[in-house]
Amino acid sequence: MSDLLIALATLPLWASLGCLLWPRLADLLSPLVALALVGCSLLLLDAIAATPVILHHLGGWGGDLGISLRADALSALLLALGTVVTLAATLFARRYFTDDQVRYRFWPLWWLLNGAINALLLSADLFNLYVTLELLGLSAAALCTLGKDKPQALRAALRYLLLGLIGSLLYLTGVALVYAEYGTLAIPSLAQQIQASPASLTALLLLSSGLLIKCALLPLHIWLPAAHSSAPAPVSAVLSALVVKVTFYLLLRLWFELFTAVITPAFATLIGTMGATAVIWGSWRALMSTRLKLMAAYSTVSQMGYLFLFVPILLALPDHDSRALAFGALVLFALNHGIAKAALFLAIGIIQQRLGHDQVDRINGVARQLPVTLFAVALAGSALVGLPPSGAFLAKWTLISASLVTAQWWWLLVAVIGTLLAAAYLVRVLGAAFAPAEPPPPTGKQLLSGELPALLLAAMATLGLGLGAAPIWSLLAPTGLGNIL
Amino acid sequence: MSWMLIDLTLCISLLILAVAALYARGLQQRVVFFIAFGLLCAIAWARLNAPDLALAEAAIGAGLTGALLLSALNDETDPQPPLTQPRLGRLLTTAITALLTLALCAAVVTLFPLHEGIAIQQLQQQMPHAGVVHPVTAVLLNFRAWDTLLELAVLLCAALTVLNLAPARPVTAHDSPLTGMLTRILLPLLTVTAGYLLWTGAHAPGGAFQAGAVLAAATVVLRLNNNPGFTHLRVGALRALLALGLLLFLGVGLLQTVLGGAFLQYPPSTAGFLILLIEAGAMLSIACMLSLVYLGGHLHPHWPCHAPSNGVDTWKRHS
Amino acid sequence: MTASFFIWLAALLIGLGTAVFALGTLAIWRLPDCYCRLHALTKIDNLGLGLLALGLALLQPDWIDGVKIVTIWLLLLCSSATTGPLIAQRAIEEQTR
Amino acid sequence: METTQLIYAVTGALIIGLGLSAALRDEPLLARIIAINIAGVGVFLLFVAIAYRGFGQTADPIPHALVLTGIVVAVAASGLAIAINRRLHHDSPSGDGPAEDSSA
Repeated sequence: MSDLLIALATLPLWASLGCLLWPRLADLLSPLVALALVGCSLLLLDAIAATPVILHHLGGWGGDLGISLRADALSALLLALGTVVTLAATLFARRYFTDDQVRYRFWPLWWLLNGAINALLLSADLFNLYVTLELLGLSAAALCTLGKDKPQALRAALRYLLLGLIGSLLYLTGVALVYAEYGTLAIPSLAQQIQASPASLTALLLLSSGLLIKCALLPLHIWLPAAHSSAPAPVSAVLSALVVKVTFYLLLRLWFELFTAVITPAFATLIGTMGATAVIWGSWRALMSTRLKLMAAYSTVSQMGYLFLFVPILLALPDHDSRALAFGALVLFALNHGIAKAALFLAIGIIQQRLGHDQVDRINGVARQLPVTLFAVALAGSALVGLPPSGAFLAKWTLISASLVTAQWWWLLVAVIGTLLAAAYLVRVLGAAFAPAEPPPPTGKQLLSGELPALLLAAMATLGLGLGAAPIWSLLAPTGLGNIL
Repeated sequence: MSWMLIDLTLCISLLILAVAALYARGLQQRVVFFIAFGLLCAIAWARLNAPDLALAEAAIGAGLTGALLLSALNDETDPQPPLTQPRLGRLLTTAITALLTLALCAAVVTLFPLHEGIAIQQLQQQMPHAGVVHPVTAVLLNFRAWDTLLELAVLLCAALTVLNLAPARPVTAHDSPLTGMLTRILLPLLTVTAGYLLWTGAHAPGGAFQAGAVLAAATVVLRLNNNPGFTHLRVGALRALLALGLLLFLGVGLLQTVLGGAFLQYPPSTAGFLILLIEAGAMLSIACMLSLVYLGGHLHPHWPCHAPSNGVDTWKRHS
Repeated sequence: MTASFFIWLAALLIGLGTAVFALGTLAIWRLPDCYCRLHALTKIDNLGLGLLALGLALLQPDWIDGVKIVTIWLLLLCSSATTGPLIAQRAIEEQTR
Repeated sequence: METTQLIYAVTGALIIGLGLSAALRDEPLLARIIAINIAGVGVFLLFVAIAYRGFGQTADPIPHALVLTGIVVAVAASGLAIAINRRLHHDSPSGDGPAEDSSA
């Protein structure tokens, strides 16, 4: 079973080296590796259902000296999300980069980014997480520089890189404090030791603020729209669907596994308030934005905000069962957003290539040219808004009922306003696309097989997650998340 | 008492140099102050019994980063955009940073005295099985080898992007007899030093990163003297050189896994040899990557591949 | 007898070296232009460091460490002999431009 | 020993603060890279101070290894940032305005 962990952590690195050494084989190699990774993650889910926590001590040292890889239900689910999205984006990228040289440059960096995501989700060591965060930030910025609109993309990548570096510095400072106070970096061992103390509190603040920058929670989101909207489409998909999400995953681990003794309701309310502002402000900006990709990027800001709404509610819920329910909803929401947003970005990528632009007011009638893609946009959009069959519907429903149970009715208001705004920006796009106007002449290449990944992802978000919600809950129930559940 | 005097002097000079490097008027002055800051820091670390870090900071932190910044000065010659941050925002960020710093200082004061951690106790028990005698190398390449492996991936990512993006740094060649002589003295010395650092890492301060940095310095010296260096390397060879370190590391890591052990576990009898092997590969890759980071990319018009490009993004079109 | 003589000699050399360093730093600060400062700088490099190195070499219990220290000084002589003229050359270029 | 640790650790904390506040100002890129690097050195100093075990005593090697990793990562990041900046200046030497829609 620990072979699965090794495979998930190292296979992307092997793939990166393979793509670097034999560029011409990369187009063939990448889908195979992506497929293998999906297989591994599904097997891992299966294994997790039997044994809730799988540990692998790298180098055979274990304990507090070495580094361990660890998978539990939460990380296994996110790994599954990551590998599925990566597979779709990999298939898409083969068609998307028409220039050979650009594609040869793309693949090694792509697999490094993927390796960083997997390594982060599997790591059980605070400093190792810092290295994975740096690999994540650097490879993400490196991939952003491959964007078509050069100066724009480069500027966005630079800003992304610098803010990411500041975030990792804050994180590293927190790690130094934790090591000084507790003498170890291993998360399982720290989870049993951390007590409320001045150093722990400061460490929590530093770690959280560093990760919040990377997570793009308002008002630390300034880098996200530019970076996510100017990157190549498959990269945007992974950035929005996975990269911000894995930093959020790390925050969950910190708050609910490591620093449970330190975290206070006031802190949680502050986080929740920031999340609420992000929900409304992000949706508003998405509604106002003139470009499709920018709209999708701002939508990410707002959807990330929802995830933070869960934090004060989770902390306030009285008993184990209701917490487990709310936590399952949180994970479901994250998975739903990941898949739907990836589908949306891929679909927008197709529209952009077909029309040569992604201006919202000039896409009239594009549905007649790209019916499959626009269907994917509609499906993904309904999953993002949270229409009934989708996972987001269940998640929002749980959020609302939990907020009423804990007498924090104001979160309900935020969720409703955010949903209405989301519906508004979606209707705006779909209305324009399905409008009966004469379509502009096509400028890009035809991409028939390129449309499939987006469609499949979108269908998965709307139908698959909604129907598969029950297994996710039951998978999460036994371990939940460390100390709080 | 006298040591405390030295400590205080060092720390105050460090703070002064940091302020100078951050707030001096011209960028050029700031870079020079930054280099001085790094070198002083190396002294402070030597004082704190961290010779490995002193070496690394002098070679990589102050040396290579300093050289990188100095050569980047030319990029920044055009007028800078005016301050776009609103006043309130600036005030707010300053206030938050000040608060955070205050909290950090307070927390640091409460930390001491430290008690011996669990990790260090386990380290002392396991040292005999590490395969090398020098504890820092043991931690880097055995106990926490996964960190080091990922760190090589970080370097690879930076080097690839540099190759993808930037034009080669315009090198002002110095063909004067003076620099020629210096090169003739320095090159063999640097190469020997790199080899020595690599070898000695097993039982004394040194190791792949310091050795790689020294080797990178040799490449830079070569390039400054108008020597072609990397341009004569074939593209395939360059790719292989970049991949070598990570490839060896991953391969050796899998050795024991096949036999049912853990990933990155070394057989106890050959641990020392395997670590040296990994370090040798890593040194070459590190030297290649670091010198690429300094020299800039596109030394090869055909990076990453010799295929005839349909040229949307090739650098050549711009120039 | 000889041991204490060496210690005194080393102290003298180190003191002299430090004095050269202090004077040189003052000179870099006070002197008007690049060439004069360069002059001061090379004095620090060669004379100041040489005196310090010799003094420290005398203090080493193992003779090989002393040799190492003196080697450092020799290497620095080489590099300062190269960089000094280069900086001066650059300064001349900038003036004539 | 504790006083020494304390002196260096507090210096490290102060340097982190100085570097961070400078890194968050709107400045030329090179200045921000310098600031981030200086803040990084501050963190490393904190680590090394924690690792110190007194005069003549072997220091804790674990933080040393961490810092060594950190130094290499820092130079990689600086090199990457400078490379992007270089290409940016080459592509659009004059157009230096802030990116469209970058600030919200």
